[in-house]
Amino acid sequence: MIDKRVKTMAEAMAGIKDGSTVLIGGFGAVGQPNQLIEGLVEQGAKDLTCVANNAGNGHVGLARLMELGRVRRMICTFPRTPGSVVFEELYKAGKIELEIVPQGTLAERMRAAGAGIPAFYTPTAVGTLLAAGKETREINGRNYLLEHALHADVALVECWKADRWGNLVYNQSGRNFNPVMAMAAELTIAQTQHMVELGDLVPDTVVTPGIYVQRVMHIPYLDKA
Amino acid sequence: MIDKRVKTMAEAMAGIKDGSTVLIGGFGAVGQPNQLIEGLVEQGAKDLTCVANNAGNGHVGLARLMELGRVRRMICTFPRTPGSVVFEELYKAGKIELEIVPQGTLAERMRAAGAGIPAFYTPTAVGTLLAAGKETREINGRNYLLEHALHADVALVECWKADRWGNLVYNQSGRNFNPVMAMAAELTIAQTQHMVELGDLVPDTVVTPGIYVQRVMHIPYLDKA
Amino acid sequence: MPDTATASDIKALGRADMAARLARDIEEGWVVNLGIGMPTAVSDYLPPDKEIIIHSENGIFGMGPKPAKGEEDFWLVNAGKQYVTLLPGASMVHHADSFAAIRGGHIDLCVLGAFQVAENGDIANWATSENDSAPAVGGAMDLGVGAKRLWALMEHTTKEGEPRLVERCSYPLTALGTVKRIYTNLAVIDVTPGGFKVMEMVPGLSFDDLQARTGATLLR
Amino acid sequence: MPDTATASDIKALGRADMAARLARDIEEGWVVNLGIGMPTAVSDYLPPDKEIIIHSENGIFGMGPKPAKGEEDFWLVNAGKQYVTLLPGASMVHHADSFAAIRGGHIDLCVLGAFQVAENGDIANWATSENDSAPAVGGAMDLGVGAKRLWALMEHTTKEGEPRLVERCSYPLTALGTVKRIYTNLAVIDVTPGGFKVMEMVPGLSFDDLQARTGATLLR
Repeated sequence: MIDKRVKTMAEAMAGIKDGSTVLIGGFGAVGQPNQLIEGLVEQGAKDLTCVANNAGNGHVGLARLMELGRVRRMICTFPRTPGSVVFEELYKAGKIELEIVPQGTLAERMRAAGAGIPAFYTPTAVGTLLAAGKETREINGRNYLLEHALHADVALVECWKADRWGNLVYNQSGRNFNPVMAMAAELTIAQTQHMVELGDLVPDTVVTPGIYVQRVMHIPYLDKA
Repeated sequence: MIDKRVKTMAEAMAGIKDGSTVLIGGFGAVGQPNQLIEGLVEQGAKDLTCVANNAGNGHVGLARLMELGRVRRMICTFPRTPGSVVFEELYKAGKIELEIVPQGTLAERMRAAGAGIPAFYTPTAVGTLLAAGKETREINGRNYLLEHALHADVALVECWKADRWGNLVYNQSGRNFNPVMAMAAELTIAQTQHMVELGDLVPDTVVTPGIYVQRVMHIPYLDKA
Repeated sequence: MPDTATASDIKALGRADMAARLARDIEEGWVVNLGIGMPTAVSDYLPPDKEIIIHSENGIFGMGPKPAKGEEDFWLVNAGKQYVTLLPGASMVHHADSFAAIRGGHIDLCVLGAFQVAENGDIANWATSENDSAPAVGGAMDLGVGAKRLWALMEHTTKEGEPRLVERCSYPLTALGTVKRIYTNLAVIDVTPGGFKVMEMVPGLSFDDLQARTGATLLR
Repeated sequence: MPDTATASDIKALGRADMAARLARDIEEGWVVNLGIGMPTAVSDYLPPDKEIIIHSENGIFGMGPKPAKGEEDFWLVNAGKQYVTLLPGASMVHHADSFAAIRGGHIDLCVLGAFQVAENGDIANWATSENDSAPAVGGAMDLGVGAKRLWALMEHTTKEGEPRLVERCSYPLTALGTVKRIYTNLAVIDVTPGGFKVMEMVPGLSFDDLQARTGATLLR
């Protein structure tokens, strides 16, 4: 029997190594795997490269992981939010590296990793500071940048419903980065609001096929912020 | 009011020009927009480049279009099926051009066109006859081919349900190439088994957002071959 | 910059009126992405008799009006992380597919805020200096190159009176040569091959007044 | 090729037994793509006590057994366009996402039929000559490079007795150096860095018999 369900956070986090690249789903608070991030804080892996749209908020979750000195490098699109105080301090102090990636390029680099595409061309960021060091190529009279697949060791994702094969569906805009992150990592760990029986999800409506998910943990929480 | 529904085949086919590149959905008979293809036969456009997984069957639909001398060039993955007699005769007689593309590369080239990616690298077909004339590049120690986006003027797609905004869902394996073809064409025309009211499709379950579809025609037919 | 009209003469638009002015030019059936900040307010002024499909970079097509107090759905936010609603006909995709729509030219109009727009259509809206610590780009560079039409919505000058419409941007660029029109608190200006062309001015403002507040030559 | 054993001595496997032999080596939890032709039959011999996820290139994960007569769903076919069923837990994606799974290394095992396999792992299975008129590649080249394990399932020789296991393929290649194991009607052979290694032979067949039917040196 294929059973990807795990019962404890220790099982969920087992084997995450120092130096890992960790993808963290969510756009703002929505679709963010908060409990799994706390689990990673507990688990202890350090020297991490974390990939997320934002750079943490307040002093919990990703911000806490940074505050503990466990994040060597952030790859994100929008590190400056009102709550990103921990990141900004560490960054000013030179204690954390930052790679800013345009949002569409970030999403596509992860999809490419999942899809066996090592590199692709994009018009985004041509002629800007973020093109520095990147190869430019003219195709049909327009300039493009070469961007590379972004592979990861671990993805932490949040979903609405999951089954024991790891099939996932998301709720509304909770989908965001989660499906592409699930494709791009060797080890994808999902926290799900609802655990359902195998066969309860309609095949036509599954968003992330279970082949992309290694572990699922049932973590219901209040659906209000 | 946004209303992409058309009532007649003439409206559905209006404006398709000679010399167009036409994408035709379906994998075998499933998800193939048979009535729209017949509509194109009636409509009269010629000198077409047609893109489909197979190269027509019997003497109807795509095969009929070829038989009438209206297809200059086929782009497909698997032209040799027991029923592809028209194509094989034309091809042997040098009356039709053929571009064979590996199936995954074909699908990805259309997704790339829809996604604003002009070109990407793939490991598929490296070192084979189908790599002839294509740029090869080593990335992280492995060889890849450069493949270009495949844009089209028209896509003919088949779906299960549609609404007046052009949102589409597919039935089972009828999905196949249809969603990527809808993304890759300037003019996407869908035939739908069921026309539903706006709001009847659950937003989380829409597969092709209406932004990719210009015309929808309600064409119910028997759901058995 | 010289100031050739007194502030009291000029009926400069407030932020709400700027958003409303831009909203009037959005056509039925367009797929529209509204950037964070001032552009988001445009959705409050869409003509109720037209169907317009508002896209949010986090994967929503077909956003509706703000939810009523107490009716917020935690799982439904826009690019600015504000609660939104869905219209009948809405659909949801993941982030890579959302930006496929943007980069692939399937968005009819994108409205971005800007620090500066140049007369060649360059836009600078993400960083105020090359030495900016941790600048935040979000989806601006993708939107800047991908939409069929890019309109900028911004104050005509900085608080200090420095022009934001310039010959060449001094701030780091977001996208090159893609802005088609600019809506400011003072005017509507098209970016043409010849440069900035004034389409509309607020009451009380003369062409010379506007020129004096602008860092590049204006065309009538 | 010399023939050192009489046909009656050798208990060569029939096509069904070949499929069944291969099926025994598929592990629980694997995501498996079965090529068109002989490999498709492997699904009839999967161990009923193991959960195995069968993928079809047209976008299905989790295919089940053949439908009963009269129970066919027109909308549900596999890569060979045969009617199939879905298991509980099945899911459906479009063609680009299906091949993303293939090329991206998310398929644990792919089984392909082949004209020839070379001792360096090259496989030729799509065209019999460079001048083939309209050869049909389908998804074979993607499957050939993308799956974590590629196994070939084929007769050990052609009908004319020509070996299909060779030093170098003479037919146009499908993929380079990716075959890991070959199941034939006579043997199970691993493709190792040193060449073809015999893992198993049918009863009545000696190593020398097998070598005589093989176009490259076999390792014990």
